[in-house]
Amino acid sequence: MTVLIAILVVGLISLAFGALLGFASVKFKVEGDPLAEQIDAILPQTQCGQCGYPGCKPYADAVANGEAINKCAPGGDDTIKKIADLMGVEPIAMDEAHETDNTPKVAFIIEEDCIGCTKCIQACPVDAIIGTTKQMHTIIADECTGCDLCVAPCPVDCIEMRPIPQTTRNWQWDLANIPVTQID
Amino acid sequence: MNIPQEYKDLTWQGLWKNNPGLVQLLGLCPLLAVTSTVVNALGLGLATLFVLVCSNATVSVVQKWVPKEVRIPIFVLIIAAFVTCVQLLMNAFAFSLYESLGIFLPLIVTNCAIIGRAEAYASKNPLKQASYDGFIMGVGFLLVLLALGAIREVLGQGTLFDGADLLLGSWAASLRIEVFALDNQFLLAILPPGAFIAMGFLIALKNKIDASIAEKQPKKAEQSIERVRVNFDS
Amino acid sequence: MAYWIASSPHNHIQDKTSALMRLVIYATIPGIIAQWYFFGWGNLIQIGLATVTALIAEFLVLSLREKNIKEQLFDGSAILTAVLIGISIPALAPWWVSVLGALFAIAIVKQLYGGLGHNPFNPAMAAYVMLLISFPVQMTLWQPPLSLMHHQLDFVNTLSVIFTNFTLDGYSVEQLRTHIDGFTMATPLDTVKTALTMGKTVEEAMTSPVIGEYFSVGWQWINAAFLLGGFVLIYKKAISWVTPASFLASIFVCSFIAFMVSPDTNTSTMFHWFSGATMLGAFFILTDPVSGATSVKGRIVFAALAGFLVFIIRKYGGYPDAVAFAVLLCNMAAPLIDQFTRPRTYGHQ
Amino acid sequence: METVIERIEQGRFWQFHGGIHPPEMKFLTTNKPIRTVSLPQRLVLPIQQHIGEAGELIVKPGDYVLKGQPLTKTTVPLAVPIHAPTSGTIASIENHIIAHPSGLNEMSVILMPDGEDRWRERHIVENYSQLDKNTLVEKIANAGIAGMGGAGFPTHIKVNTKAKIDFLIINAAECEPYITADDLLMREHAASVIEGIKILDKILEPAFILIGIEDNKPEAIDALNHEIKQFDKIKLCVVPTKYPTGGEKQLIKILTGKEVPSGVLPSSLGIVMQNVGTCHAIAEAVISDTPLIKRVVTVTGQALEKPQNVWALLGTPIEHLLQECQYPQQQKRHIIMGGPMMGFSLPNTQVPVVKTTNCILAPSEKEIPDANQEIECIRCGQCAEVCPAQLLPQELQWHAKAKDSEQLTKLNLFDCIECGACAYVCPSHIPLVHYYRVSKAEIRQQKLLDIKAEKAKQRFEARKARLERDKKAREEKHKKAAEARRARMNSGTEEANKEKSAVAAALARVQAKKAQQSGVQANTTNDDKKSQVADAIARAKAKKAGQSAPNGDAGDDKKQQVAAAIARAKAKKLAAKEQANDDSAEENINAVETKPTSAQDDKKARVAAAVARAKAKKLAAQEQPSDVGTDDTGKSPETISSTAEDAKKARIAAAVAKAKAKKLAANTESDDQRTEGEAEASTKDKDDVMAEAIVEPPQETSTSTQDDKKARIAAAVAKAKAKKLAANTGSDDQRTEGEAEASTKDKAEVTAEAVVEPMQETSTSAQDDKKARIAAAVAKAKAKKQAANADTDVKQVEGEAKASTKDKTNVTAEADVEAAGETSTSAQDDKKARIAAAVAKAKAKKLAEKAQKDNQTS
Amino acid sequence: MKKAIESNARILAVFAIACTAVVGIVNLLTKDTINKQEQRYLIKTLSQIVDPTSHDNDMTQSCVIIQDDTLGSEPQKAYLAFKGDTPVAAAITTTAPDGYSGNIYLLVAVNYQNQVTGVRTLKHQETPGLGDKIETRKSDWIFSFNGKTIESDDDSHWAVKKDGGTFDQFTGATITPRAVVNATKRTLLYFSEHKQTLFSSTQSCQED
Repeated sequence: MTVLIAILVVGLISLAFGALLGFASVKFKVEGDPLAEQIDAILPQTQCGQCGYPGCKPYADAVANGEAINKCAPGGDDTIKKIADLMGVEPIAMDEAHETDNTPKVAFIIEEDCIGCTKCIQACPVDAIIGTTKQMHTIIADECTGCDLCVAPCPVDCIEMRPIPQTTRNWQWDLANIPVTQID
Repeated sequence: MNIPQEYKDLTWQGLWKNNPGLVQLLGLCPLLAVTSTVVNALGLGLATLFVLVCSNATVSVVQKWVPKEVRIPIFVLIIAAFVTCVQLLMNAFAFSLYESLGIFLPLIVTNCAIIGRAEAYASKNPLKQASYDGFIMGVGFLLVLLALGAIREVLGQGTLFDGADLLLGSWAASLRIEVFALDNQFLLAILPPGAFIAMGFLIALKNKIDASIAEKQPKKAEQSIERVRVNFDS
Repeated sequence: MAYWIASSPHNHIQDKTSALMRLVIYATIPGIIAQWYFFGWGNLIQIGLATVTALIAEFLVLSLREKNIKEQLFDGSAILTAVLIGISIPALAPWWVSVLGALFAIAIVKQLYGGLGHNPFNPAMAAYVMLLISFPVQMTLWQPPLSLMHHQLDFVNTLSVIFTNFTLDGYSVEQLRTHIDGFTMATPLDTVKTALTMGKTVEEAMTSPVIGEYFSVGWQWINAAFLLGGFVLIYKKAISWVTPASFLASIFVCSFIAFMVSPDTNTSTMFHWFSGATMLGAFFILTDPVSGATSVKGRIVFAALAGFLVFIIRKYGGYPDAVAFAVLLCNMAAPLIDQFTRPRTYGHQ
Repeated sequence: METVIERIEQGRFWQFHGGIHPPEMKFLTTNKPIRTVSLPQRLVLPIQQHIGEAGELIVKPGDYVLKGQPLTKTTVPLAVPIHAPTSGTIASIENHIIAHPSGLNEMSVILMPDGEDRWRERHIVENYSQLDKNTLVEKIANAGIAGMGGAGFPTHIKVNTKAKIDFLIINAAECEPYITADDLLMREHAASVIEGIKILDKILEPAFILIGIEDNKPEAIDALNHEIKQFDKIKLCVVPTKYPTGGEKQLIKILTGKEVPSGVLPSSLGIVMQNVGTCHAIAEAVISDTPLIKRVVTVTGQALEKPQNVWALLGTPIEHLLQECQYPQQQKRHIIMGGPMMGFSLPNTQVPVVKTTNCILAPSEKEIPDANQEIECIRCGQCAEVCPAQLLPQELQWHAKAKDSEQLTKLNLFDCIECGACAYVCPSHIPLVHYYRVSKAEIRQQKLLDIKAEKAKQRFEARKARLERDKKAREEKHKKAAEARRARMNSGTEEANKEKSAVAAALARVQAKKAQQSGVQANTTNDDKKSQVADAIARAKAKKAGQSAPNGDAGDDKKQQVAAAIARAKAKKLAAKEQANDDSAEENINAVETKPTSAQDDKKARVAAAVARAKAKKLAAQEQPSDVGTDDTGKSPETISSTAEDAKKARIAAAVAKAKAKKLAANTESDDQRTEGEAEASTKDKDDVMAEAIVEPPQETSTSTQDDKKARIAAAVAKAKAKKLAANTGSDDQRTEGEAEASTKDKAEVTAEAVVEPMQETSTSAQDDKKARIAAAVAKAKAKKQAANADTDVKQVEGEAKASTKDKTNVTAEADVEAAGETSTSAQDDKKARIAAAVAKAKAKKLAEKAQKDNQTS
Repeated sequence: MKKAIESNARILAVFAIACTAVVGIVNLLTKDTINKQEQRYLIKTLSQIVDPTSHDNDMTQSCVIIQDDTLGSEPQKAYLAFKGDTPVAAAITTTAPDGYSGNIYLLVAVNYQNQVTGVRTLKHQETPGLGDKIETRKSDWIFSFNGKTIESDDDSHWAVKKDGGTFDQFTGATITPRAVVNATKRTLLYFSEHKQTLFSSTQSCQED
């Protein structure tokens, strides 16, 4: 008898809670993926495609869905650490297939070599190259993310990635690397 | 012997790489509470192992009919049912064991290791693999419990398998090993703080071993990656 | 010719952390002398054992961690920890108690948390608590002051007790502690606590021989000696006066209120101040900068909380003294206290 | 406000939190008057010596300037001009190390004094009180005055505030140890300082003027007291000595009890602060029309034999001042610009004195010993006790080490004034301030990067949207076009039928290609188009055959061309192979030369040229440039450009010439004899080229831009290949030499051809352009492959390089041949060309693989 | 939405009912065995502290519920032993509320002459290694009660040695033995006062 009552009670309770869960699943359905947005905010937005995804947002989506977090070469270990913090996982080392050299660079067009083919313009993910067919192209250095996607398409190899020069304004107090004059 | 790779992987995962005790850190509550002696650890470990196998198998069987929204309550129901059955059966047929493990048994219901496996593995895999996963995870958990129990028992009381007769019958009384005679018990080892400290050392040891294994492994050959163009050629 | 590049400021006071540590060690000397006077050679031997163990442990862990051993081994912090452990444990405790304590303090409490400056708990007190809960028997075996003992202990006999549990004449610690009338003597705090649990009044409890004329034979003077050492530290600006003042004031307030409410079941403030490890805690333990709060306001709160806890635990807890527990609990609260007692930055509301 | 004055009159002041009492060490220099130093041999004037923007240069090297003459002009409000400190000649304008902790170089004017010290014309103002505010501000601005206390904020901005000013505070605290520059200035020029204050009074009209001075300068206090006797408005506030009383915020707190809110200028509280040095400079500027060209600098430290305050011209190298004060030559030099608390060490004594330089400190090693080893923080909290900004230095330090910029900002890192008090007292010797500086720089940088990332994201999104739109539009258009065509084809006209057949043909072609891939030969089709495919196959085979013996038996015109190309290619290959044997190489080259001249097809020639050039570059990469070559390079372009009529062509020719010159230069070695010989050879070549370049223009018929482009593309292709090869080649010297010679010759012809081609081209259709690009793409693709294959084993590499060169030559030749040979300009042709190219490519790959295999087996 | 609610509710209910049913069935199947086991255990314990030869009834059957504050706040059970109709002894459960970590549950057997025949710890959470010496498994300290009687409420012998009594405290732990001694003492006092009513009581503690 007690067993039957127990079964009945548990059955009814679960009926009620099942209904509640069903209701909640419809009512509070989360649209979109806020996690992906947060990851996207961490990524450096170079849109370089080195992660194997066409742009930072797609990679963010992929990470939110379980892709490895160590594929953002421009972001480097810093970005990995931040994503790991966000996702609550252990930070892992940069994927070996990705270059880890993430010194900030900016593209530079050697103008005398440029033939005006517009290939780099098509490659640039952030429209940081101006120029038109048969005209020499120029990089808007401020907009350039240093993704180096324009380097490969150039038929005349006139695009170089140049490290951003150090000035007193962006100097990072690296006392160890001051050029000290050795007199003798 | 031709064991499919899948089972090898599962074994490796359960026993070492993804050990529920040392890596997933699931079910710490019973793990730390009952491991004051090897025998206690063995008892709880076996009970957990049994429940884990049963619940994994059941969850795997019913996975098709379980909708996403109510999966957790259903898993909990299944596990709770198994635990209660185990408790009742133990009470009926292994009373002395029930006496010494009784209060820990209900803890298994809330042992996250079990619901964790149900959710992470059993609910997505076929019966055979799920059962095996439950078994091997249970064994992994049991081993950690035993290790912890052994450390604490030796440090705390200087013995091993003390009280084995309660669990295994009177013949087991002869299993008791007096490692060294202590005038005074080292209470810290027996008390829960000792469990935490010992657990910490176990985890550290595992990480150390992993690190040295990783060091020994030759570096993977550098592979180049295909860059994806952010182009929309079409 | 080489140019030397450094970041400003270029000049610097010539103080060093190790010098600070050494000063604190020196300041414990009056207290140690008092202990020696009342309890014999036991604590000196314990300090020696703990120091040797601490240095060995520090050396081993530092070399495992591949740290600069030369710099860090003798920075004084390990020795200070060992001295504090040696002072705290009962004079006649077996040798392995202080060895285990020092080992635990250095290897686990200090180095496993990252070494000097990173340990959230005071190593000496954490070790003391570990010993207390692991070996309650040994850790509560305080002998009565020498003047009350009817077996005199010289250095060799003390060594013998510590290493073999028996004097050369075959007396055990238990026998040494037994009063002529057959009562085992404990510390004054323990005595009073036992008396109170038996339903006696404080007045009655105070008749025990270990209490003596005022608060407690020996202990009052040991505390006074630590107080003296504390004043030296304050004078030398090695510690801030805020912490001990707040701690003692807090004990005063709690015990005074309790005493006012029920003088029969509560001991006086002076008893609280001058028995147990109160002064040692106030000037040498709570002022440990690593595990304490940092800002002035934070230190006041930190020490006041410790004082309150000492009173509560002494009154309601299972162990007679409470300084170690109070310190550990406050260590835990220190980051939180720091969080809420941040000073207002110049130019901010 | 009354209460403030009352308190001050009673001599009671407020206090700021913390502070320290480092040894003052001012006795080294306080007892000696300010000395004027001799004129240095040169002056280095960084064009920016203040916070803000640099002015615009208005002098150029070689100019003669008078003393006080401005060297830059201001175009934006935050710019401050600089002036010539003495008369002399501008030697150069170059990057020179500046007075900055980084030791980086920035644009500076180097002035060589003539020793005459001739002033420009000056307008002495007797009575400045008649001048209006704006004139005064303008005078200050033109005199180039920027805050002389250390920060260097442009003074004219500071005094030109709109806010109502209650207090003008004159900062005479000079709290840093060692420094006595302001002290001495006040003692010796108290009147001038007070004049400056009065000018400021006129501009700002404050309610009160407070002079904050520390009580360790009794003589200066006396001197000022003497001067201000009759001015009630000026209050001399003698405050207790404590570091950093001289900090702007700290002094404001001491004198007025007010705290400047974080991130706000004091003027919002009705307070303006000026340094005494600045006051003196203002007086000089307004009254005697003397711009800021010199300042008092304390040169001190126990390493010096004669520490003293000096009047130093701006731009004087520190070396000069140290010599004047007798700095002994010692092994280890520690020289600090500024005081010991906030100054920075100099990596070099060529650093010039600038407007903010108040002290040069050369301590002995005993005085300021090497920093102790940093040990772990024990949270003693002493740093927090001395922090004048009431920060928590130890917590900041942890977060700085952990690079937790969020926490750092939350703990108000940016309120840190970097006074160094915390690091001064730290018993663990942690360089706290350094950690903060690094963190501050990083956070600032990160903020910029964040902004940039946000912008990049927006631009990326915008671009994506645009491309999406374009794609849709294009699809729409295609759909419409397809519909239209279908309608047309179904209309049954003759044209429609033709179109249908064309489509059928295309399909057939595709099939043919497939068949070909599986090994089936399809050589007997009637279809015109299919025959072309067959041709391609035949050609491919011919090529294979050609590897054993050249053949010219194909009747087809096109095939002939192909054969020619093959022959050429082989010739080159041989040339490359038998580098040591000059004769044979020459022979081959001659053989090649004869054909292109008669062929109508220029493109082939171009390709050949490209190949040749490529090789040349490769070689170039191996060699070191020499002087002779460089000279040549310099000359040749000039000559050409002066003679050529057509600007564009001339440019091309010039480029070619330059390239060659460079190459040659690269080829030459230090061995003199050989260098000479080569130089001659190259000169000859160049002559040829020039001749051609000059001759051609008249013959030109087409001036379309396409031609230009094609040439460029060809060049690009060549370059690409060159790079590839460069990667493959080893460093064997002997071989290199031989190759160098051979390639030089090749180049000569080739470039000639390249230049000739564009002119002769008749087709101006866009298709050609495309084809060329395709060819280029093909070449590039292969280049990459080869590069990937390249091994470190030099020998194998050599073999491969040769093989691949062969293949490539063939292939590209074909691709180009086809394209060029085509007469029809219809779209179909274009397609065919592409298919052919694809076929060729496929084969090339096979060959390449084979070559590789061969190499490996061998 | 309605569909989601319905299906989820149905599925959850089905599982719940199934699981409960399984548990219920197991419960039914094991119920008797469990009872038997517990009974056997009880008898075993009782026989240790009350000489089985001294009585001829089934003690587990003659059980009464008693409620007294001196025995603890919850109702306690008393198992009575009779030889024929003569009351021989009683085993009373009692709670020592002042253990070191929580309640200590004891079973105290007293014969009709107010003499303790045995004490056993039923359940406790005392510190392992210190307070757990009240278990027979760890120490025979608990046997020191055997044969003890009490004279009056203020009998000074009924205390641990530290408090001046006759019972050993374990070294290092005073609280646990003190609690056990006091609880036993209270039970003894209760028994001596109430034994008449106790043995005449008919209130049974059998559930049905």
